[in-house]
Amino acid sequence: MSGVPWGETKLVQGNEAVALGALASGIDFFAGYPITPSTEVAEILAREMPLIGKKWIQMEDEIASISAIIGGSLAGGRSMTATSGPGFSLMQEGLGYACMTEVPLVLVNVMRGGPSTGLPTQVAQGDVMQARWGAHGDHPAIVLAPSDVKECFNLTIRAFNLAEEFRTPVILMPDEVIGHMREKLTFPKEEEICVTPQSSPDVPLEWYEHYHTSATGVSPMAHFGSGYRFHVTGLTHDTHGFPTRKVDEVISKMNRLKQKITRRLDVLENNKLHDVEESKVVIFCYGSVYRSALAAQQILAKQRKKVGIFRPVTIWPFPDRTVKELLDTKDVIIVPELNQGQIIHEVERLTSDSVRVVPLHRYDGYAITPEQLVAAALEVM
Amino acid sequence: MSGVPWGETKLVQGNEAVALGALASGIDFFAGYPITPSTEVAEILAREMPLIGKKWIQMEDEIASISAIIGGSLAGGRSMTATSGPGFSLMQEGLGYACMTEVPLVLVNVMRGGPSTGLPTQVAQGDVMQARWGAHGDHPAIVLAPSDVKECFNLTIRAFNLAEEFRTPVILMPDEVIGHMREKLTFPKEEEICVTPQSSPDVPLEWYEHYHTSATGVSPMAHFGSGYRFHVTGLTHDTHGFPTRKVDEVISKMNRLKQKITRRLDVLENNKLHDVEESKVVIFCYGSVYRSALAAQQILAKQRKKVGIFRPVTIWPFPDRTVKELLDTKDVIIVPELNQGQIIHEVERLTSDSVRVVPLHRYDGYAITPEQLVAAALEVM
Amino acid sequence: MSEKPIKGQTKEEHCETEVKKRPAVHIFPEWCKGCGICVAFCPKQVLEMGKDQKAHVVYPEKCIECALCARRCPEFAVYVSGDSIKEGKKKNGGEK
Amino acid sequence: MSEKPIKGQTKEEHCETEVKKRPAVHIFPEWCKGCGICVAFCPKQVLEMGKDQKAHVVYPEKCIECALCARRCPEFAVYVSGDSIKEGKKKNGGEK
Amino acid sequence: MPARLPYAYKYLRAKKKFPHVWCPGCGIGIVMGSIIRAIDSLGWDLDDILMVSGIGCTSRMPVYVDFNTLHTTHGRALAFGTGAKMANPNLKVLAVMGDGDSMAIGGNHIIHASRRNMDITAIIVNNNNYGMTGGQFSPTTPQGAKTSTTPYGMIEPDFDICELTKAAGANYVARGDVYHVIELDGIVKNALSGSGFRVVEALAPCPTNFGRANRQGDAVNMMELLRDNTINIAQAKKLPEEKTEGKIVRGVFVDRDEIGYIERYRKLCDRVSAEVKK
Amino acid sequence: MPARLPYAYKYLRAKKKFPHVWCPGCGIGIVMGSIIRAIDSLGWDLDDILMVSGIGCTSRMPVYVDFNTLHTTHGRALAFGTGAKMANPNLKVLAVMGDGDSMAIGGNHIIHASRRNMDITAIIVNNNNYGMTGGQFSPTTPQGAKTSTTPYGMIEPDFDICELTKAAGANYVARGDVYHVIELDGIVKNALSGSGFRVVEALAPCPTNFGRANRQGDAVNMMELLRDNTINIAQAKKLPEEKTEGKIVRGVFVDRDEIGYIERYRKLCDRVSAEVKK
Amino acid sequence: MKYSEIRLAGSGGQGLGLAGRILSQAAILNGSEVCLTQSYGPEARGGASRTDVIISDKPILFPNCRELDVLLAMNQESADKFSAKVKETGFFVVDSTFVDQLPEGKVYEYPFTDKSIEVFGQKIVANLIAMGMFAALSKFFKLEIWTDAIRLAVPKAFLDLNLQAFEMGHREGREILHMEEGRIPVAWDRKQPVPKAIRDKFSR
Amino acid sequence: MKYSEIRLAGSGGQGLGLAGRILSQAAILNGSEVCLTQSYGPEARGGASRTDVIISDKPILFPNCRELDVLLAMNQESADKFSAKVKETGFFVVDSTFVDQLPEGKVYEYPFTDKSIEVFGQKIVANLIAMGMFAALSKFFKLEIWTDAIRLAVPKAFLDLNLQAFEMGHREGREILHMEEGRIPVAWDRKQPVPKAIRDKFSR
Ligand SMILES: Cc1ncc(C[n+]2csc(CCOP(=O)(O)OP(=O)(O)O)c2C)c(N)n1
Ligand SMILES: Cc1ncc(C[n+]2csc(CCOP(=O)(O)OP(=O)(O)O)c2C)c(N)n1
Ligand code: SF4
Ligand code: SF4
Ligand code: SF4
Ligand code: SF4
Ligand code: SF4
Ligand code: SF4
Ligand SMILES: [Mg+2]
Ligand SMILES: [Mg+2]
Repeated sequence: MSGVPWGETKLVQGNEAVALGALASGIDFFAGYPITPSTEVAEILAREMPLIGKKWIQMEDEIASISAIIGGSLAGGRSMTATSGPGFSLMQEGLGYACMTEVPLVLVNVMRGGPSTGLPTQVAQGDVMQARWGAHGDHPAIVLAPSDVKECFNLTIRAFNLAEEFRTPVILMPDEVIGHMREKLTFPKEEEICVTPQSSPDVPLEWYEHYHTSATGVSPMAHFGSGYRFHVTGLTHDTHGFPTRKVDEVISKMNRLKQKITRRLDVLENNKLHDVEESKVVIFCYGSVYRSALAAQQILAKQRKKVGIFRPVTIWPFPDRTVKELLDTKDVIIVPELNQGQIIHEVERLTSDSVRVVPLHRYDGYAITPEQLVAAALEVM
Repeated sequence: MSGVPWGETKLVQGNEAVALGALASGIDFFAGYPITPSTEVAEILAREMPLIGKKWIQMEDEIASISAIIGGSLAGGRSMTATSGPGFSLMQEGLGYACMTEVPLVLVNVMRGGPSTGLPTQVAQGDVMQARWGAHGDHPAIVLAPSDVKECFNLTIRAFNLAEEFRTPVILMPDEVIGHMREKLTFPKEEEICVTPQSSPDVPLEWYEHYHTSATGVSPMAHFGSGYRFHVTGLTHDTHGFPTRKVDEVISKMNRLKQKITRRLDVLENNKLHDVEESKVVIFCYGSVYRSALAAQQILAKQRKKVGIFRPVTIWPFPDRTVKELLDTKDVIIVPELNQGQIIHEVERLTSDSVRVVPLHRYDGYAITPEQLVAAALEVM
Repeated sequence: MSEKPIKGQTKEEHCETEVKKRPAVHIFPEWCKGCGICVAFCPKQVLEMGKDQKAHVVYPEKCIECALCARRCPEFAVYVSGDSIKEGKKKNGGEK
Repeated sequence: MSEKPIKGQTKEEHCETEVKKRPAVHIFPEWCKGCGICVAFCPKQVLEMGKDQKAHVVYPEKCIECALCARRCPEFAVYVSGDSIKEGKKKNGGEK
Repeated sequence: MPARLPYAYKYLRAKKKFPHVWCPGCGIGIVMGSIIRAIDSLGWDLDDILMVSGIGCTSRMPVYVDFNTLHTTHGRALAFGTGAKMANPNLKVLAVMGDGDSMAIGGNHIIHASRRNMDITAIIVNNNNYGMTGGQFSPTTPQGAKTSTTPYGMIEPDFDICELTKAAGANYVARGDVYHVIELDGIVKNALSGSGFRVVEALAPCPTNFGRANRQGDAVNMMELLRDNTINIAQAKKLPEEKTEGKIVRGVFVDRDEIGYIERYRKLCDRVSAEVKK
Repeated sequence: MPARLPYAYKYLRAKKKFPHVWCPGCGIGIVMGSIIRAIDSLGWDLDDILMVSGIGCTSRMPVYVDFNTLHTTHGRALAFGTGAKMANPNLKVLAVMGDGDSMAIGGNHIIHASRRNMDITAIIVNNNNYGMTGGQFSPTTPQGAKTSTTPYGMIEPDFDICELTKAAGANYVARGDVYHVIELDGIVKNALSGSGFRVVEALAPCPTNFGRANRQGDAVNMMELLRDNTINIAQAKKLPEEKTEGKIVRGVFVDRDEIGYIERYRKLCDRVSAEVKK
Repeated sequence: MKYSEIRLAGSGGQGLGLAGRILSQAAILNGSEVCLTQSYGPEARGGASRTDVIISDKPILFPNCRELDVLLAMNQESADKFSAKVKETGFFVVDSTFVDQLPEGKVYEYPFTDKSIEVFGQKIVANLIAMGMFAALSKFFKLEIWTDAIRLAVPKAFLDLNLQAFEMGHREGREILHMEEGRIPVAWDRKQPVPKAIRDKFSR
Repeated sequence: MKYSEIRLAGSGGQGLGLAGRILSQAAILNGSEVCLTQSYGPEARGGASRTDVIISDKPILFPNCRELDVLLAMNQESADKFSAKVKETGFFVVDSTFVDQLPEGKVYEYPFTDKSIEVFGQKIVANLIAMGMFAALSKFFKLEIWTDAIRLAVPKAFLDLNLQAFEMGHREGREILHMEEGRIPVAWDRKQPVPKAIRDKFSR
């Protein structure tokens, strides 16, 4: 019924896995605008969603797309959009609005070569800092970067769950290699999947505060049409959602917006570590580069050389404390990225001068090869 | 003739000084869309430009505005737009295009309270990281932050000059306090102003390469209609401007884009330092906060306490080397910002663990007062 | 002022006015911003601007309950009793 | 093939064809992508698709230089000598 | 103060949010009244109504009405509304926008909502300028008019909102004004009770900016201008041309009964899911 | 190979950029031919022409023509073109866009360029889908048509590009197609030689995506469809309705002579600078 | 000139922006530094209006007012809202047309708006009458500086009217000063009730 | 199954995407890991088409092909462009309908397209004929796995046709193998010219 081939083993494309992950999460509403290399996400959902009565629409542009899914989410639909570079730039205002108004949604940005139109069909990881800082003003960011097709499926589900749990947009950022590749994927059984249900308040109608201050910073959210009538605005607002300029209310809103993320890093953090403790040289990487790092590790192991791998799955919020704890004692950290240097700034920020942080940047539209990483590692060993 | 009251002393608003600075720079074309708190820039130019036959237009939105000035610049007009938060977000795709295609232009973003619609009439410095990373893909950024009305005038001229010299967009970012305040301003005499002329190639028509590789990374640029016919695209391109996916051409383009900035930091860097060398505690600040820091320094001096002030005028590219050289030996660096912590990440990145980097964030729509800074300084002394 | 049927008013309407003595139109001063619209366009000159920059009901007896004042008040500061406003009935002196 | 004036052709046009022996229409094979448009819509069946998936001039003598083939070729791979194409003259067999 | 508050207060967030933010004599409040009255006479349940807006003076309206209310980004009300309507088709979606909001930055969304015939009622308060940002010109500012960005008079031709949305495919298109408020009440009610995309252009004074810049006097004077310079379409047809020249025509310009997007989409789902079951 | 290359090659970046990127039988190349011929017959200097485009298959055109050429972001060709035209009014600005480019993401810019009557010729290659991204539906995809995002047939009504730009205020609006190429040549030439905002909608096949998805056969079959399913406006007027029903009408729909924006702006400058001098 | 903070507050349309610009212009003509800030935001929409001017001989660093030397309150709301911000040594000038509840402290009251209507037939120059009185009371600058500033800040068409209004205000201000310096202590202490006699005098 | 890289290259419309999916599906049925990547980009616009499949028993890390074990070249361009990428131990399968200049190395050639037209009256199943031959030559999987894979990957309406084409290719492939194993060394060394006899055999 859901369009997901539960329990089956199939050849699945990364983008397809994202679409199926969305279906597995019970997506109710998709709005998007085609753009390479994310298009398949929309196309597959266009085929599947009407079959099960779910809502799918192609909007007139990306701004309309993100606007529509915010509206859809507020009206009670689990909502998603998918785009790439230029579309992601266009969505920044809407994304910031969703952060500010605390609307759960999933935004998929399949990263292609930039800047600008760049290399539309080739790979890059050039939008990593944009995903954190692309909208004006301080705003929270949760960003996940899958490294294989299975993760495309699983992390899409996780993205929906986190969006719900944190009442905020979650950005899923496969790079083009991951979005376009096809791999064998054994789908879980339906009952193995854990989907966070949409929250809904149980207080009496008059008591409801759309931005109630709770311990976690997040409170159950009502939807339009549920009988809880509330106001939503991108203006700085009070706990009821009405515009305010009162200093204490403004500060309280802004603190909560930040702290609902920073206070629950434990939930959000998700790193894959390989031999980090026992290595003096560690490769810090994410997305498709992680695959090359694993391959390089194997090649080096054959030469009896040891490197560790630190891979954040959740790239934002950045795993500050773990990086500091685990990596500040290393000799060398190699940071390979498919860009001119983005996440490396965070690694530099968190490590002392005693740690050598070595960049390996590739930005010609092609993947970093295991051989490149081996060479880089051998050079610093 | 130019609308600039050369040599006169007047009460001038920050935004007005920006508009007059643009006129002083010989602005040919302005396209914009009204938004608080930047509107006066457009309004004043709407009044002045037709008087001297210069082109002014209000476009249908911010996307159209930045698009128009890119077109205008390529067609030979010195071009500018002005906006604030939400509009700045909408301009990111166009801004990235201008970076990629190396089009000189000036973008004024008068910063207001964010995120989203936020506090439209109040002050913030929340778009500082966005100015660096807001568009998808790696792209260069030159960003100047004035601290008074005079600087609004002078830095606008500098922005036009740098745009020309580096063939790239330059972003001028007064915060709302600076944009809206009025001060006494004595305008220079016309002959005192130094305006970088628009470049134009002198090679034979057939030799012209729109992206000729020169020592500085920047070469004279022809304009549409000049007889040099060339192609411009946001796709990754070769030295003639035609799309390419050849690895060496892609790398050469991307390197040049980055290095034309990083190799000439000497030209771009511009810091105001006060007692930095002799102080163990330094306030690192920019924009309107600099004024409060100066006031705080005076108050502390009366109490025989010494603090230094490090203020970057050019905030991007960040003055990495100078910060490392001058500040890595300090006890404490206080980083007051009208946001939840943005530039502070750079300071942290460049300083060792031995330096205490203390944030002071205010994000309720009001300025940081000298008293707040005094208190912060006393606490760490 | 004259208690006779006002010119153009039907008999019933006049009677209505006769019967209920309480004024049919009320101004809520806390919300009135003194724009003067209700005063200017009341077909019966029932209202006047006060020195306090608020509208006042001066000749309640002339009121025909057309509710145009209430409809045109941008501030929701005018209330005309009865249901006329709800039903959109145009009693008299309506719009030009 | 017949050298007589083709039906519907004017006398002059026939004469023109008579006079110059060189074929008036040329296909540039490096650019031809074999879409078949020129072949399908040539009013005089001058052209044919080759085994090489390119258009070929097979009956140049039938050509009336209407230049429709050149106009409709998406690849700029057809050239009809003379100025007819430039002037937009429609000689014969034009569009339906 | 009357003992019993007017019925309209049922629909307003009267206790906390009034008096509202608009300037004295601003026409937006009058349009809000029309909306309230139309909804009251339709007997709609407040819980079922979503009022969505963009940014601008007009777009502040959702604060004041006690429905589900959504104040979005500048120009995007219809896109947000489209999403909400699709996700929950039970919602009666009402988009309230300014002329700048809907026709400048939001121009693309309104033509596409018209084309799709998306089941939303768009109410555009046309005050001929950007009120909120201090009176810059908008795409509906008449030629020659002065605004803060046309100090020498507007040189661009203006949009006819009704013509454009009609050409784009809207189901219902009408124009009213706040002087002729009973007519406006009726137009709004008609629009709300239909399906597909419905557009109401409501002319309204902005005395603070447009009025002042064009020396049109105070709110009362501007209401008089609406009274004298507009004409109902039925009347206009009867009069000779010279009498109607230069007057803005009010009335209903389109009243189609095309099937709306939501219904089309429902039918699509029904059809394809039936096919799959077979 | 002929000794003498066709005159048209003068206008092409023939040596380096050909054969071009478009699929075999794609109609975009034919439209490019019409443009080249029109410009040739107008005798324009290549240096004076700016061809600006957005993103899409159509928007790749600027690579191939030897003018000043500007390939911008998706949907924004007219905004870039507006800026270029204002900064250098001597440029003859020609915007070449796809149906998605101009009517989906770029819809707002085209209605505003129409309203302003900005002195640009917009040439829209309407192939009824997003060719470049693999054949998704566009705002001009006919109802019922299959595309990669309407696997069960398009349910949204489509735009009539000509109706919309007419309502928005364009000076010249016409529709042609690549089968009726002589007519198209004429339309393009007319459009280029005018002032103000001019729109040419050129119907063209996308055999790779739209054709394949809708089983319309190859390029030749699609050309036949254009031949059989379109009708010239003059002919249409002569025929009884049943003969024209369902056919797309070609021809010139608007040919106004309103003063364009650039001229208006120049007059404004003259007026105000004269006033100041006084 | 010593560092001084002046706030001009009232409602939109009372011309306090112009008043602030005149004051700032005067400061410039006096050779002082000056910094003017204004209220923006929703309250500025036909509602409240606030113009702050800081004048000093040294460069002005922090641009916002914190302790007012003078508050000109043109309506009750501003008088109420900002009175706590006025320094012990500061003073108030209030438009008694609209202000009934006088703030505590050294208050000069005068029915600027009523007088504007009475003398000039329109309320539009209440601001200039107020500035005239402010000029006299504050003793910041010489009279010519003020009139020169007005000449620079006001459009020609309205110059005469504005100058007359200013002069009237200035005259009244000087009279008050005479009184203060002479018989009656006009500079009331905070907390002390306002002497009825003086009130009458001003509102004549 | 040992780690193998296979590239299927030709022009758009030759059905190499489907061929790649069949190959991958077969690998899955075989219990192997598989990773498929495709060419995108402007060259994919009606022009070149490339599908890469990596098959291995261990998880596949780096997803791109670097040293090909097999190159199926369905046109001259792909044969030329990618031949250098084929390992010393690898082999080529080429469609001699379009490929005249054979690459150097171990090459199996067969006129897939011509045969498709000849036998099935349409060129559309050249890909399946090629996959059949590939299946036989590569010995990657058992025949049933291949046919099951086709059943899973091909829409029902076209299944029979595709199976027939596949079987034909497989038959031809087996025949070649017999020849190789028997009399004539079909696995030519790189650099050595292609024996005419074999070419003829294949193109009968
Ligand atoms: C993206 C963006 N651009 C610009 C603005 C600034 N802005 C706010 S309201 C407005 C125009 C309001 O005009 P209109 O829509 O006519 O509404 P009105 O205030 O006249 O009711 C503008 C330009 C904004 N908030 N966001
Ligand atoms: C902002 C943005 N969104 C989406 C895309 C992806 N994209 C490229 S071309 C295109 C549509 C092309 O369709 P059309 O304009 O009709 O041109 P055609 O290819 O059919 O000629 C899209 C959606 C993009 N490049 N940029
Ligand atoms: S109800 Fe009608 S008559 Fe009565 S006060 Fe109001 S407008 Fe006047
Ligand atoms: S219309 Fe309303 S706000 Fe205006 S004067 Fe009358 S009651 Fe007051
Ligand atoms: S129309 Fe052009 S591309 Fe097509 S077959 Fe003829 S010559 Fe070749
Ligand atoms: S010029 Fe006309 S007749 Fe000659 S080949 Fe071309 S289409 Fe045929
Ligand atoms: S500025 Fe204009 S539109 Fe806005 S509230 Fe005031 S009068 Fe109304
Ligand atoms: S995809 Fe369609 S529009 Fe694009 S080049 Fe191919 S045929 Fe032309
Ligand atoms: Mg408006
Ligand atoms: Mg298209």
